Amino acid sequence: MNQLLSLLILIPLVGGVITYLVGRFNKEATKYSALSISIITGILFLLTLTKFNIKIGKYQLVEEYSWLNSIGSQILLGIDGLSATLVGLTILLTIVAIGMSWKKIKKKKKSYYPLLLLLEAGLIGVFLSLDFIIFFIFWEITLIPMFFIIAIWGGERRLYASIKFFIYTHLSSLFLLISIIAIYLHSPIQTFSIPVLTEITQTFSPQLQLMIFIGVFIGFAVKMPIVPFHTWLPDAHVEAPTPGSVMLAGVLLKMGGYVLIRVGYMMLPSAIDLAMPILAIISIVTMFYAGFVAMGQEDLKSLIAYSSVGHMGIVLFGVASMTVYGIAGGIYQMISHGLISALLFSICGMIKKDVGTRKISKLSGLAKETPTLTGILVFGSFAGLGLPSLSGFIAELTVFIGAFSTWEIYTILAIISLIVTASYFIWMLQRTIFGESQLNSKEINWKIEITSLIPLIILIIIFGVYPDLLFDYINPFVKLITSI
Amino acid sequence: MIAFHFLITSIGLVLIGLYGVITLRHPIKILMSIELILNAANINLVAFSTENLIGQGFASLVIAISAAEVCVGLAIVYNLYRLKKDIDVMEVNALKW
Amino acid sequence: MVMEYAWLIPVPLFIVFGINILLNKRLKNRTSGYLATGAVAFSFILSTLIFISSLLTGSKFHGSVTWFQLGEHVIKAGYLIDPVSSLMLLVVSLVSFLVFIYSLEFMEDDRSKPRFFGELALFSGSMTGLVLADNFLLMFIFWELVGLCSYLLIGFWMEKSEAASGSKKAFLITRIGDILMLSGIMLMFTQIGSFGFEETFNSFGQLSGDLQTITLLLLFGGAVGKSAQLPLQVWIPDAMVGPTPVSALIHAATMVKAGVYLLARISPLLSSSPLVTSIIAYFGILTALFGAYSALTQKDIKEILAYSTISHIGFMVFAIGVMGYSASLFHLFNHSAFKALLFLAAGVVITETGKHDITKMGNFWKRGKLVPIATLIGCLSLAGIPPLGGWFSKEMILTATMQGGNYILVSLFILASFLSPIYIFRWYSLIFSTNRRKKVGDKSSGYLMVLPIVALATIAGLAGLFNSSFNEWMPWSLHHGSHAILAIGSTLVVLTGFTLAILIYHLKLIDINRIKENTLFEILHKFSFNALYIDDSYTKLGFKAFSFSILASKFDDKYVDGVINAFGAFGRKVSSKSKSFDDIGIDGVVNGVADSIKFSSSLARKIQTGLVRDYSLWILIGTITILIILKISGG
Amino acid sequence: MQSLMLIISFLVLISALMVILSEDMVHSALFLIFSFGGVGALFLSVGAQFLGAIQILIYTGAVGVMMLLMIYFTSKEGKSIKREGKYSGIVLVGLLGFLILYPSISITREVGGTKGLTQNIGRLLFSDLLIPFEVISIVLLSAIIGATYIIRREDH
Repeated sequence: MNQLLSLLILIPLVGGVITYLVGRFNKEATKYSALSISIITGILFLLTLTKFNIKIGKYQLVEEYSWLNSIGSQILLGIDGLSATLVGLTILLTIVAIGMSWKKIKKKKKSYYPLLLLLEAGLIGVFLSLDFIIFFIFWEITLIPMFFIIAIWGGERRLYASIKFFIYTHLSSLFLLISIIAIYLHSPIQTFSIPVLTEITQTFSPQLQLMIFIGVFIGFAVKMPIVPFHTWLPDAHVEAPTPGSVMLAGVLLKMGGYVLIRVGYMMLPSAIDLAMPILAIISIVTMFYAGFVAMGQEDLKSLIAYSSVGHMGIVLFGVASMTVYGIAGGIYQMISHGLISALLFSICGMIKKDVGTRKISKLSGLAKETPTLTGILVFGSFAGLGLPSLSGFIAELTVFIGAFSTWEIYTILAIISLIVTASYFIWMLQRTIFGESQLNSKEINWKIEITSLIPLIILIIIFGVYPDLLFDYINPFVKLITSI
Repeated sequence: MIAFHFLITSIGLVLIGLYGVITLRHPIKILMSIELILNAANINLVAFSTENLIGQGFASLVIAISAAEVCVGLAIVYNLYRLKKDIDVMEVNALKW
Repeated sequence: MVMEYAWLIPVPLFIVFGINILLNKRLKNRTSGYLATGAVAFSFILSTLIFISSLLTGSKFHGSVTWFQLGEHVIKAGYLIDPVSSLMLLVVSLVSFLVFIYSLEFMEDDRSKPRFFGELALFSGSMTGLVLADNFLLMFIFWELVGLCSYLLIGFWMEKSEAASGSKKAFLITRIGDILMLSGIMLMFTQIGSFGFEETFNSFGQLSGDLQTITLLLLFGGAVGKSAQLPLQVWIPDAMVGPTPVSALIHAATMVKAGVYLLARISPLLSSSPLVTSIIAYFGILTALFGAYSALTQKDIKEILAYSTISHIGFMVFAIGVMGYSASLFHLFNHSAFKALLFLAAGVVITETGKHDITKMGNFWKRGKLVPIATLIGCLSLAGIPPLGGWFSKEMILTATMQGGNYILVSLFILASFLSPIYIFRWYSLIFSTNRRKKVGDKSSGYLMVLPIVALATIAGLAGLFNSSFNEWMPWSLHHGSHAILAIGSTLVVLTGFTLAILIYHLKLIDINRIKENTLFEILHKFSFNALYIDDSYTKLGFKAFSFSILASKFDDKYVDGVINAFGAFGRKVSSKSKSFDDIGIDGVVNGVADSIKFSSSLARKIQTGLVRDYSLWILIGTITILIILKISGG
Repeated sequence: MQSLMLIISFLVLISALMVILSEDMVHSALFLIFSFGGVGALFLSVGAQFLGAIQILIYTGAVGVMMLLMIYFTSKEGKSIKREGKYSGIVLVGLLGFLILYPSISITREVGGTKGLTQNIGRLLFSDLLIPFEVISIVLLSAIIGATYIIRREDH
């Protein structure tokens, strides 16, 4: 049983094909097929975790198959603390996304669910591959299903948004590719293996590392996204269907963070060392800017989208501090933000279906109309603004503690941005849930959707109260990479 | 005996046969033209088999072949007639791209 | 030992919160209330036992478990029982218990009763958790949860727009303080490597002086936010839109005390930094003056009490600042009793009259004597009239101030305590005194609402008896100095204020309207009524922030996105130019090849007639061609 | 003999031309038979007795009769359809004729010589040409079966 990792990628991939074939016979059956496949993947992931030794920070369960030997590339899969948490997040959010699509996605089901599974396979592939070539292939694969999900099942301006999303992220990944090639060309050994190259790039001169890092930076800055590369995100989110937003905010943004750590931090430490103050300033600007822009939003969904931008700024801030705490907190923040933004986007989609609008100014009196959804919205908002006892707080706390030992003034500025975060969430709540209602909501039965959100809520609370559950995976990894 | 008139005859038959094949539209007539061409070949085979009898033997085989060909060809023509009630080869262009 | 089970105190409350929120609609309205009251009764009994055992034995207890691991550091979570926390536990659970009983009747007709009691239970649980916590991080978590409950409960009546803005204001303003406090905690952690109180106290001295000052000021910032000190006091008056039991419990008796509790907790650190303590003292006394001054002219029955709360917490903070920790805590205890009492009484008045404006009230004395007499005890205690609890705690604070020897502070303190009786007896007289022109409401409140008031009045009345034993029990000793003259003087000042208030508002011997005609008094009145315009300027600032955010979002739309779109447009233009080049040039070549093939193939296609006859024709032509070529090349 | 053969050749060519040109199908079939007969005479003139015999037997007898039979089956009026591209055909064929005739006009070889008796040809067919002979027999067999298959009626 040492093919667990490749199975993790293959099951959704093959499952997508099976789902498509099932869809040719019975359209209704696709969602059951997709759900069962994603759950099987989840079970397999749990099995993988039992084999995973949390005390070791290194890659484990490594699989190696020969592939493009002529250029030194091979299929190399491995899992460590960082990828384990992100793969877990991917699998969970895929199940949630399927739950959120259960009733809402009505057209072209037989191609929708396979795309979702393809997305899952691509994302798992990105997080598990240890070879730059297959990493990059998976990286690009994820764009395709997302593009179609936005372009076919999206809102009114879906074409504009999907093309913007595609061009933006694709262009940025080209910069990443350039950097990868640069690393490859400068390495004395002809290989694309990430673990091998990680050791080689350490020896590069700081100038060279910085040059390479610029490409990597553009790659992850667009993906995460960092101001001023963020403008694709609100458009994509506003136009994407709810499950699309869940996957986009929940996992796709994490690819940026993943590259930041895996390539940026682990491979090019001297470059980050040089760029540290700039990165800190950029991330603080991101936090403040996203906060203020979010405050001015009229659309509930784009407000949440901007909050994502702000939250990912914290990840950059943490990693740029180059401390154990900062990086651990950054990873924690990625997971936490994945859960929270998925929750918020789901709720937002349900509210839109229920009352027919997402305009904040028209939503007043929501509490009277849909008490349950309002409850979850309030919960999500407080989780988003970093209420202690919820997961976001632990992440922010850890990041800021890490950053404090690197910079003091910057950190205090960053902490002040939490007030901005709090104010736009609270002000949004003031305008939505309070007041007399002028809405007429439809009676929609949300049982399945709310059931699929329950794991998110429980995890947000558990990760907020008992952080060791995640830190057990993150800590050894972070200790290993910071000790280099 | 000088070969001249054999040559003239065979060439003449080939040309006439070819002319028939490319201009006529009646399948039976085309078959007739083909028979003329085959005959022209036979004339040459027979006339020039001076050293041994191989040429003549070959010509006898050609005759057998042409008999078979006519047999099948006429069957096709008859079938064509039965299907289309019209035996213009211009109409039988199922081979067209 | 009962102290080991202290961690059980918040547990039933959290469970009740979970039940009430999850089973919201399936739960009967009454059941939810009884459940919550039962849970809080349990916490009350347990807290009382702990308090008694702490009072008798004076022992401490500290229990902890490993919580999580952060890098090198293991973070522990635990609970700490000492005199300070056991006193706070008692205060919190006692007031909670009484307020819960009161709410059973007060909220009887409300449809969202399960939500109300659930949130109230969460509040009590978090507050006890805050008190129990043995480290800064755990304390901060509960600290924020308390803020969340405050937010939810102020906004309980969701359809009111004031509720929305009031709750927002409360959360955001306290959030500012919380952020400061969080910064302080993190700063401390990065230096010391632990969140625990004991570890921090042990190694705090190793930090540099500046760092100590900054950390302590940041922590004090948290207290300023939560305890509504200047300049973050603006949220309390607005918080009064919440249901009255909430005001009594959260915004008078417990939550706002969290800041004082925090300061008392970090008192070992404070005593090493005279700069910080003097800053705290000035903040406290200025807040006390501000609150008392603003309370003088308000009209809303609850807002007067709100400003009074600000003022009295100012006293407590001031007491911390002059190192009178036990004085501060004793005042905290007294204030919890009488302020909860006054709020509950205000609740009775509001339910019975349906009004909030005290200038339109009166004649309340006539409706049964129990509530007015209990309220009178509360007012006397608040005013600092001997021999009630308020007088004792005030005297203790004064003693501590005198030990500091700063006479500016002393005179400010006396001035503030002069104002207390005036505003509170204005309040009392306007509501309760006989006045023929004014009507009394026709509703009457039941025993569930009256009983807690009487109980609180008893406590407020008897609290003074324990002042010396309290002083001994507390970890900090406060010597009663030889300031008897000053004590008598300050009491006289208070009594003067009391007499003045009686003369003006009750006996109406001095006409207040004539005083108002004086320009100076008019200006003073205006400033007092508008609370020095601090709130208004904040609102303006808030609007500025908002308009800035609108600007920012427009900027984002127009410029950031615009730059990208401009790039896009540029790209489109270039591409359209290059497209024409492409069409004619590069594509032209490709298309030319393709077209020529297409053309020739369209010619060739014509050959493919499907007629064998035609094919033979082509064979013929081909043969001819080959022969011609052979002819030519062969010569 | 030589001049007789020339005349026969001439008649063969004329009748072959008439096969192509005559409007009536029956006429052209008859001209075809005549042309076959002429070719048979040419065979005999070079001593190919066996071939001359089977030329007359198979072509004029079997093939010619079959053609006539088929003409009666198929065309009710017995008229052939018009030709196409008369003149361009003539040009092309004339070109080819010129190209072939031009080099072969100078050939002055003797023809004939060996006697094509039946027994000689038979011996040849069963020795040197045995395999082609057997293949031809199979081809004939399959042609017969094929032809029968092609013209069978579907409804039977």
